[in-house]
Amino acid sequence: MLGGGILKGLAVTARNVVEGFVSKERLTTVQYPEERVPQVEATRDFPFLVFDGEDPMAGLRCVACQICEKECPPKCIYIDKSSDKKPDATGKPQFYPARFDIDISVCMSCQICVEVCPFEAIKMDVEFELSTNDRFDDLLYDKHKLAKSNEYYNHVHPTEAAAVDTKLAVERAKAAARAAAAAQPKPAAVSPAPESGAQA
Amino acid sequence: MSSIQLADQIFVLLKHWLVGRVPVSLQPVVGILITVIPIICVFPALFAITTILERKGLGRIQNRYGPNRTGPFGILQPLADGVKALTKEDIVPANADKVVHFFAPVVLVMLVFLAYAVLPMGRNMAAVDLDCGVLFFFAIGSGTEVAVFMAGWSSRNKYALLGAMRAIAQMISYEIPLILSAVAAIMIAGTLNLQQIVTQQAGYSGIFPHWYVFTPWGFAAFLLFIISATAESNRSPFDLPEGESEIIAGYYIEYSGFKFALFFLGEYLGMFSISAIAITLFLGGWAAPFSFLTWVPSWLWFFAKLVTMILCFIWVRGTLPRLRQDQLMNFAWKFMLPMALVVLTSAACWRYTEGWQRWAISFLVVIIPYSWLGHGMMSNRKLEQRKYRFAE
Amino acid sequence: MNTELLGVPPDTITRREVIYDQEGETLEISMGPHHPSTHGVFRMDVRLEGERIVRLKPVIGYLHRNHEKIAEGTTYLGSIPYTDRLDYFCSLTNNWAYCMAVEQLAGFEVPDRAQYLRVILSELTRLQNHASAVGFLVQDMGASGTPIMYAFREREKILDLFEALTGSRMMCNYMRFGGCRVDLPAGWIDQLKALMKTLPAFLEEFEKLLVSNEILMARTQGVGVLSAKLAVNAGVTGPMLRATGVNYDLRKVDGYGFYPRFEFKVPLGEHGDVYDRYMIRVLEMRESVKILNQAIEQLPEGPIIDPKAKLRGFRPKPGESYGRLEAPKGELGFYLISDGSPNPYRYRVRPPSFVNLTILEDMCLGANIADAVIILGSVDIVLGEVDR
Amino acid sequence: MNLSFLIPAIILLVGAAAANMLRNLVHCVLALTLAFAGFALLYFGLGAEFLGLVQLLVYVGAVAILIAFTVLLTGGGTAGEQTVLSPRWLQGFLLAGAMFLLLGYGISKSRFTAHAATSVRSYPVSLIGDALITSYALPLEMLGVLLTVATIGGVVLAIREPRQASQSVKVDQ
Repeated sequence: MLGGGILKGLAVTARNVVEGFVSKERLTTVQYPEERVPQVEATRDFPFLVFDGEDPMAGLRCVACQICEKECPPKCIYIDKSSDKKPDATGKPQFYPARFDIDISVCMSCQICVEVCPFEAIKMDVEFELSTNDRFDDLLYDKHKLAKSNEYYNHVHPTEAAAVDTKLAVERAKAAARAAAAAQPKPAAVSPAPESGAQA
Repeated sequence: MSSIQLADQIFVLLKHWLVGRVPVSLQPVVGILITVIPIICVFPALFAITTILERKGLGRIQNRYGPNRTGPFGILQPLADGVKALTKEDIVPANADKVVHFFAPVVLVMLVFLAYAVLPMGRNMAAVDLDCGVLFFFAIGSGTEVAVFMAGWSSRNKYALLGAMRAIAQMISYEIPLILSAVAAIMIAGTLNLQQIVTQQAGYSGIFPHWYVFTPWGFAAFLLFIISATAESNRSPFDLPEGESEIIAGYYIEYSGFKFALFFLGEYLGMFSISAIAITLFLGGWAAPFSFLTWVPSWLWFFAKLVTMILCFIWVRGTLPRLRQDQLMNFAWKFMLPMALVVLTSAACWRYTEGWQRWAISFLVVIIPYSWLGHGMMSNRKLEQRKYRFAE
Repeated sequence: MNTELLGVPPDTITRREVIYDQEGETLEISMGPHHPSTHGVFRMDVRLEGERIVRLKPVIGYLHRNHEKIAEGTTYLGSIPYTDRLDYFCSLTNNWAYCMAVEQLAGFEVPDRAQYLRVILSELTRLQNHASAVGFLVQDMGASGTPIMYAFREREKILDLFEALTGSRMMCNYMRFGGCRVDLPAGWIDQLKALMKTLPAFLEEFEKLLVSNEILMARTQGVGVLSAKLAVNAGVTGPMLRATGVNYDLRKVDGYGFYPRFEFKVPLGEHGDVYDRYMIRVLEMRESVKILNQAIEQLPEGPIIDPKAKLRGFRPKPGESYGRLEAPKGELGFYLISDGSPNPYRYRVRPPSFVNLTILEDMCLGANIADAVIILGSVDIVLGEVDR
Repeated sequence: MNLSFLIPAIILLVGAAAANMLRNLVHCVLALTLAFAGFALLYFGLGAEFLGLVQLLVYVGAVAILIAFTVLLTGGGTAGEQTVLSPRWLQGFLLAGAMFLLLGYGISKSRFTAHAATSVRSYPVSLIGDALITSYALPLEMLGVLLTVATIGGVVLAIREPRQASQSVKVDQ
């Protein structure tokens, strides 16, 4: 009979109104600034640079190999390689980024940079409240703003960071063993490597 | 006078008392002012409440909270909206007919307010106790079409013109079933005076009232009236004139700021007044729904019924998609009009029969044409739920 | 496409000749690009007689972003995030189609677990795309947002799953040539199982709300009729083609991925009108739930990416390939020519929305302006894919 | 001459004059609507509520809109400004003057005039209704038939062969 389907629809909406008051399943809204949904571990938005140890600039894992700069699909990473080498967290002398800028107004959060980085130096952040007053300068992040500690990385992506740490520890132990083996004949070159390796 | 009567008549007594305070020569003017000012305060306030109610209600229907940031639970939202509307830039298109463009919302709101003159909002509470109040209401209501035409034409916008055409065609078409279904009630009541129509329904059998909606013809007439009223006040599912997804905002697409707010106000006030007429004609006006509740002041009942009607409008709006222009017209002329005539016949049968027979006869007179027409409407266009075949 | 297989004579080209009315009696309006129901920045130049459409000219290109040319200058890996942004409702099927093309080029073997994951994700994508497409369609009819909010309520749950797995709700960037990027996090399958329990109830409710609604039937039945012949000739695919009654679903025809391992049916329409397109989507959602339930049961353990697959500095040998699959909106294809360099020599997308949109005028002529809106809605376009 | 006569009379006259003299046809229609409303107010002033309301319902609600649509559909709304005096203004004036004289003569000779001052009282609507379906039943029915015939005529005039919308698309192979 004409009107039956309409009544059925009205019943559905009425049910939704009533159940919205009792069931969280129906009324799924989260009142954002006061309430927040729990952080999902895999979430990503913009990249940051991981550093080991205390000093952000000294501990950067990035060696300015510029792979991410080349692979970045929207080309939003700008790296200037340093002309000199500085010891990294493991004490090995490495190049370091004299400039490492990411224009996050261009970045599309694809995490290709993370995948291609052979040094586990760049990772995805979860911080999303990034509004600023200046859409040019404030959205061009330099290496000081990008550098975040390994502890922070462990905090936001625990599972992934643990795997990375294990992998790095294994690699560093291997490197240390190789260095030690290589250092046997020439003990002069060894000095700081084992300690900082243990530190990391 | 008992306290119940005092509560019931408090506004009437207050008015008399206030009028009695002023010199005799000023009494007619003051009397008019005291009657008019509450109307133009209360109903816009109700409009403000309805906007928040509608947004909240739609939100709840859609599993959302609705506005809840301005003030506790968002109750100050209408205030914020009002301030926004007042402070917004008033944009008039360069090509618009400026005078007509300005007067369209003014005429609309003026006419809509005029219609409130005859509404009985409680026992002895009507601004004017007009002998042909129903007719007055419809006559004033038909004037709003002029305002809509003015708005649509003066904007010099194709969407506005389309919207105005739709609106006027729709309003003229649905006025006929609207008035015809009201005629059924008028015929039984035997008067065009709204106060008298209410008093005719204010009796009780046992605890149940004699409202017209509780008779077969009255129920059908009420439904027809409400459907037509929905169309007349351009509410969903008949909101084609402003059909947001098709012609964006229809005839008020080129209005902004306070003029837009006036249109909005006019639209809602129109909805209130037509709901009030529906209440008066079929739902016993200010009469209590049960005999043991007659101690509640009559004006409270009126507003309670009004708010209930508004909630129903919101509910329907939250559920139904919109009809198309030709379907709307078909529905008006091929279903609503014949049904209104059938209801008129049914009411006549009710008038001239007695006892259980009047129930049976008037019920059958309504239900048989309804099922026939309804079936015809569906099968005519082969509307059906389809069965689908599946490929492996 | 073998047209004889479809029971349609192999026609060549369809030409259209539209007789226009005299200019004086008609009203030309421009719907869009800033129109609430053109699903993005799409414009229809409509010529009306009264409210009847006598001419409709779709105007596209407002969202053109040079996708294909950019991809020709980007590495094979770097194009994957761009494919997310084609049809931003279904980033995972876009990923899959692109990866399928690259896998054909390079000859990678996708491990079993990755195949299952791809099927699961692609069916989830189909579910959320159809739910929101149907919701938008009813929204275009003016249902003040209720169906779309219900659809989005369920879609959010699927997007939550996407986020938990891929890190992003819409721009998933999950599949890689040779497999998938990361394995399932702990508890993901349980979450999916729980969702599969509640989803049928939602579909039921959605149908109750709308399917038997007289207004919806009146608005959609017999509106925007598309004949099977015209659909096949124009290259229309997906639910739109199946609504005309042509049994053509790449999941069955090509049997790509592990689809032949699953039991599901392909709903077919009869009239080819808006109601059929709407119902086909509703029914396909039920079939997707079926596939998902089977896939959850069968999901094997194992690696998720071909060990041969090399992402960085990937240079396939010269050649060409065409990877296609049944995206929620129709046949999505990626055509690649490699010249052995790290970038494709030619990169071409066959976007289903764009091809389905080409017959918009044929469906709209003679219809009411209000119908044009829902016919457009029933095509289910995403402008990111139309304009590329 | 009291206010309740003066105000409607001014509205009526201003509306009528504007309807004649405005240069945009749609403005003229709106002015005419105003004049119709003035008429209704005059009826109210005379105590003929029912007549006034019917005037509003029919003339303002329907006839004015009808004229407005006619103007729009025949392109009058966009035809640009018209001159105030038409080329045949003299004939118009003569015709109007003749009409005025005729009406004036008729009214002055009418026997109603003597009672006009005393007859200002409102009649209940039910009396009008009774009169309409008893003593004036036949004229009422005839009016109804006339309107029906007019409606059918209008439909016949307005109906067009439905243009073959679907055939305007030719699919060649």
